[in-house]
Amino acid sequence: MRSNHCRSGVLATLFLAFILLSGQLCTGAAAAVLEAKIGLALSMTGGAAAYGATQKQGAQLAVDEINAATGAAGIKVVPVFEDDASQPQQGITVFNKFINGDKVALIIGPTLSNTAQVTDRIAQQAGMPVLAVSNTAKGITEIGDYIFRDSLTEMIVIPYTMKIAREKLGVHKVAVFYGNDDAFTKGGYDAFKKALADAHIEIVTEQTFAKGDRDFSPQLTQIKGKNPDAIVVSALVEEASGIVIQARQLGIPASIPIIGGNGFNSPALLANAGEAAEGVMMGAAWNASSILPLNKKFVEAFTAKYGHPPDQFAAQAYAGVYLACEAVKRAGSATDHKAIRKAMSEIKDLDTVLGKFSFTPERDADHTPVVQVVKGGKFAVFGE
Amino acid sequence: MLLQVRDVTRTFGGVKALDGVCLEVEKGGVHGLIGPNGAGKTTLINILSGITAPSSGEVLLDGQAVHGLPAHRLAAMGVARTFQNIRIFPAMTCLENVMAGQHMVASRPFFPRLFCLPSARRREKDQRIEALACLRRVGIEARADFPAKALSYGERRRLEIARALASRPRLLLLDEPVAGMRQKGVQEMGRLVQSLAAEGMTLLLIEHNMAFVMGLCSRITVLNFGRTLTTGNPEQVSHHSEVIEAYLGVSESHA
Amino acid sequence: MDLLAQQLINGLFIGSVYGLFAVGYTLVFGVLDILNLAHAAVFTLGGLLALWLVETAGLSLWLAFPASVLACGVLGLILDRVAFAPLRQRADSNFSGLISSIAMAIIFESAALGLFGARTVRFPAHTVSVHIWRWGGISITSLQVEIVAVALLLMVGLTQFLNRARAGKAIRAVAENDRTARLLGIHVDGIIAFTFFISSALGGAAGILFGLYFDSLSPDMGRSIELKGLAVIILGGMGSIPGAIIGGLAFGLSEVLTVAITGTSNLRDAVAFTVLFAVLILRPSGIFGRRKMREA
Amino acid sequence: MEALGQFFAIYGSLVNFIGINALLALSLYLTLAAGQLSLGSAAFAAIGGYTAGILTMKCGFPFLLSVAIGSILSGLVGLVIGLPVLRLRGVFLAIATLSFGEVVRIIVLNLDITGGAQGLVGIPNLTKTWGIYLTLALAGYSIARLRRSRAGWCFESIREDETAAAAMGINTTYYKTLAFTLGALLAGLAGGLYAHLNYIITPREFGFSVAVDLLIYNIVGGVRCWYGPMLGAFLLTALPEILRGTGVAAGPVRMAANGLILLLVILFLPNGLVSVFTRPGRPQAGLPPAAVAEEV
Repeated sequence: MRSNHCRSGVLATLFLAFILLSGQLCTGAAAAVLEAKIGLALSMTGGAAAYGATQKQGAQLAVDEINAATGAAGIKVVPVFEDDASQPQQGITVFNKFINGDKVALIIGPTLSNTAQVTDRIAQQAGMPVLAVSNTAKGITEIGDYIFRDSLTEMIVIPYTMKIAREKLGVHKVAVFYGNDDAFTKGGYDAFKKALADAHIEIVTEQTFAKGDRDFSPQLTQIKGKNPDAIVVSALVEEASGIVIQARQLGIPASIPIIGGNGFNSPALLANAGEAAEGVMMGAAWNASSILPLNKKFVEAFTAKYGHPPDQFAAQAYAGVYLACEAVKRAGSATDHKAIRKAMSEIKDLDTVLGKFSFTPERDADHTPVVQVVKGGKFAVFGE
Repeated sequence: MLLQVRDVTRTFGGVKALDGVCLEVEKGGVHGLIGPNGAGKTTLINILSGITAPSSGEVLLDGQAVHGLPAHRLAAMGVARTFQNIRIFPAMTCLENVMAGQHMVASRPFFPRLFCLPSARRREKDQRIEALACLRRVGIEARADFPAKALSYGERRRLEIARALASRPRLLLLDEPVAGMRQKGVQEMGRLVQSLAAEGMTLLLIEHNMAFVMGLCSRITVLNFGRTLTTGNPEQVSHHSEVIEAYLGVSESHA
Repeated sequence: MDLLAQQLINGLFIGSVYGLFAVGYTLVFGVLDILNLAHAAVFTLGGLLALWLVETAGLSLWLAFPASVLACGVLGLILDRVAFAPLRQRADSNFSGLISSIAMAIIFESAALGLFGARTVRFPAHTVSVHIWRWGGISITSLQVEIVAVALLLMVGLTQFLNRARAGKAIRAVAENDRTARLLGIHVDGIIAFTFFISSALGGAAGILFGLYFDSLSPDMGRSIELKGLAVIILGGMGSIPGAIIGGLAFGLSEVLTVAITGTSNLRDAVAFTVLFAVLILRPSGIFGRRKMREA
Repeated sequence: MEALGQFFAIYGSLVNFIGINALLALSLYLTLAAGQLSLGSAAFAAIGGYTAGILTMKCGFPFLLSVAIGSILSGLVGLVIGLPVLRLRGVFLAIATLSFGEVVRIIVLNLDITGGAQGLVGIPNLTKTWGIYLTLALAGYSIARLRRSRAGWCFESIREDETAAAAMGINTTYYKTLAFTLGALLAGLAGGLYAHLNYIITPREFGFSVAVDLLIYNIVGGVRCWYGPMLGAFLLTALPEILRGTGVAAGPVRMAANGLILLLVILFLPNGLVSVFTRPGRPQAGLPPAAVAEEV
């Protein structure tokens, strides 16, 4: 029995070695094409499944485009999609699999900041570059020098938005409404609070909701009673649509604008809130209505492929794959993580759907945010 | 006098289940408690075993007031019981049922078990032997390792008595021990009750089977509509006019 | 004053929504003493299916609504057959039924996710016409009125059905004691299946109304209401239909009043669950529950 | 050896989670062993986890001391909550403990010291795999030896029939509270270890769904035997990875497979997975003819 076990163990090891070796040989044979295995840890199930789904679509589109453009030489992307189930526990296993099993060039994801707080430390310890494409909580890139993100945080987007709100709309006192059980919306609230203080805008009332809530009328009724100049909302689009609709239903007039952040920047807001969304203002990282050719092409290709327009999550994931590709290309290797990290940090003024993109020295996204407003059922740049 | 029940009343949502019941049970012997359905017999047993508290009145055990004490306190004072609807532990084996019943008398400290001390093993072995004796006492020793739920109806009744015996009670309350049994089972149960009484145990017996009660009990108390109708020896009770009326009335309404 | 009136209306409305969800929930609970944790998943599927019928199959809502409700009833039958009936004879059917209903909830939710996608969607605008009435600072929409009315109608109708109709009486008999019901010649398994059918159909209807009012449907929409529904049926008393609606209203009002009185909403859910906790400790049978005498 | 190293590199964290989940499942098992259905274990883990995490992070307490304090505090809360709550039975107890859990979660969400929704970040990474498994081994062994001790007999009797147990002389309130408190103590301990595993804990990791998961581990593994919960925790924690390994596509399909497996276990293994390992040697499988009630 015992020797049998040993033998099968040896066989299995040999077999594994053979597979690994043949894999190496294959890549060796097609030396002209650099094959970059990219691990994508996205939430395909669980609370963040809606974002994971659109991120996957955006990323897949980018992968297809890149691979279609690969000629005899160039770069070929091999995506490995894994589901982190919106849970840190599963995220960790996925990261360990990417790092030690798939041995990917770099990792894109995970979808949620809470998960990233845990998983990115593992990547940092292992010296594996990570590009966050949707995390906006603070403290993500601070985890270490291998952690990058292309998602502009509320800390950048919101002060800019509040400045414009004060200057152009004459907003002096606001009500704040935010989700207090979610890292993203709570982070957004912190950003709002700071930005409002900096812009000397008074907060007349603060109300909260919980993820999954559908009824916001009690809080909105309180807000209405305080007569604010504007309602500042930190929410993801599911809740944002409901808040916007119910605010208008309760008779909060359109002259009191609703101002949101990155979470609002989704076609779902237009689809779900309909007419009520008119005049909603949001600071965001991605300008959906941008007529830059790169962006126009992306929106068209995405809509053609999936039958619905992209949202900011898709755009950031799409841009993320391009950024990752660029880094691998510049590093000239899909296995040298140090080189990839270095190449990534040196990306400057790269044309992406997010605009001219660079990384700050702190490895955060650096591009101009945009303040959008819903006009005629479409996103438009505020003031244009 | 082992047990004295004085003027016990119990109401459930305005309905008087017991209304000033008095009862005295002497040490040793079998005392019967009879009465038509709804007379309050089970309520009385529940009060005596501490499962329900009386609304008013007092219960004395060996002269000590025990009414309103929780069930486990009464058990500690030597009151054990069986239930009309048999409440054995179905998923345990028969032996385990009885060993569980040893709770009041067995010493089973945790730490000697944790460290696997020989004393723990010795104690368990002794308790096992004692439990087997209880099973033998009621005549189902052969079933010791059967799960209790696999027993026949009569055997379950016996098992429940064996479990009650395991706590070495002074007073054993039996709630309809032969309900639904055939003649043979009734006779066997009668012999068991007799032998327990012969050993000096005091038994209080609720039963509908008149022949069974008359044959076993030295004294009988009759309840009707929550009140004590009469107490006496079988002869007196069976000729008591109100008793006859109470039973006839019931059988008429049932017909 | 307007503020408080509006808040009371809000509470009344959201309470009716909770009540609608809880009615079907409590029906099964009352009959089987089992929590059907898949109820929220049926609720979700009902809403999403109706949306699919309207949007993709092009049916009018007046056809899609009954079709989807019927389909949910069938889901209820499946639920009973697969998850509950095989466990009925087990001693621990409360425990194991709970788990198998969770398993079914996972399967249903994954079906919703696979069939309809993870995105939050809504019924096309103007599927139903909505009026908004305003008096001073108070506003009410016609949909709100309709939902409150449906909840009250259901409460009265179902109660009447259980008290008067043959099948309703049979359900009550089974709820009281299934063994006795069997002796009385009632086809107990059929009645239980029927109960599941009604319960799930009601769940589906609640899901559609929920989706219509809040303009928002997603595979996880049942999750947030699940716990509250649980709270409501406990508050109302297990198995009590009026209790479910009134418990729903009480729960809705307690939420809204917490916000109105404290002026903040951080404590809203904490207060609601603390109230539930207190009710359980002080009056376990709920506000409207029959006190089930558990014999000694 | 290298294969083993590779395995641990990929699945090391999974191995840790299995250990933690097994500990949490055992903590619930203690309560279930006394027949009490609690959904509060996740909340006790939260109390233990947050207390321990805050103590090491902000007060600089040594790891073991923090974990011990967290565990004891959790046990104390268990004692205080247990006394009133344990008068309830079955589903009512489950819902009371559930609402307690929700209140704890909302409090954690609203406190500053716990970091709110973003979680308690930066807890030193001090829990080691061997530590988890040593704790698990000790806890498992103690619980195994609890059987046939005084408390063990009491728990088992109460689970079988609380009224009969009381009539036998068991102080049911005392022993139920003991089981509940011990469970809270162990859950707090597991929470403390968990807090020091990943630098961060968030309120979401201690929510309703986690409480339900723990119950599922117990039922799937089997609650008739002390190693059942561990087995359940092992299998179900590893299941997503097993499915991943067998190439079941991520997303809804994997989720459905998860639900299906749960359903199959509950339907076909009434006593959980444990029954696969226990030999049918005892006369349990083939009931003697006497099993049929001859009279009545």
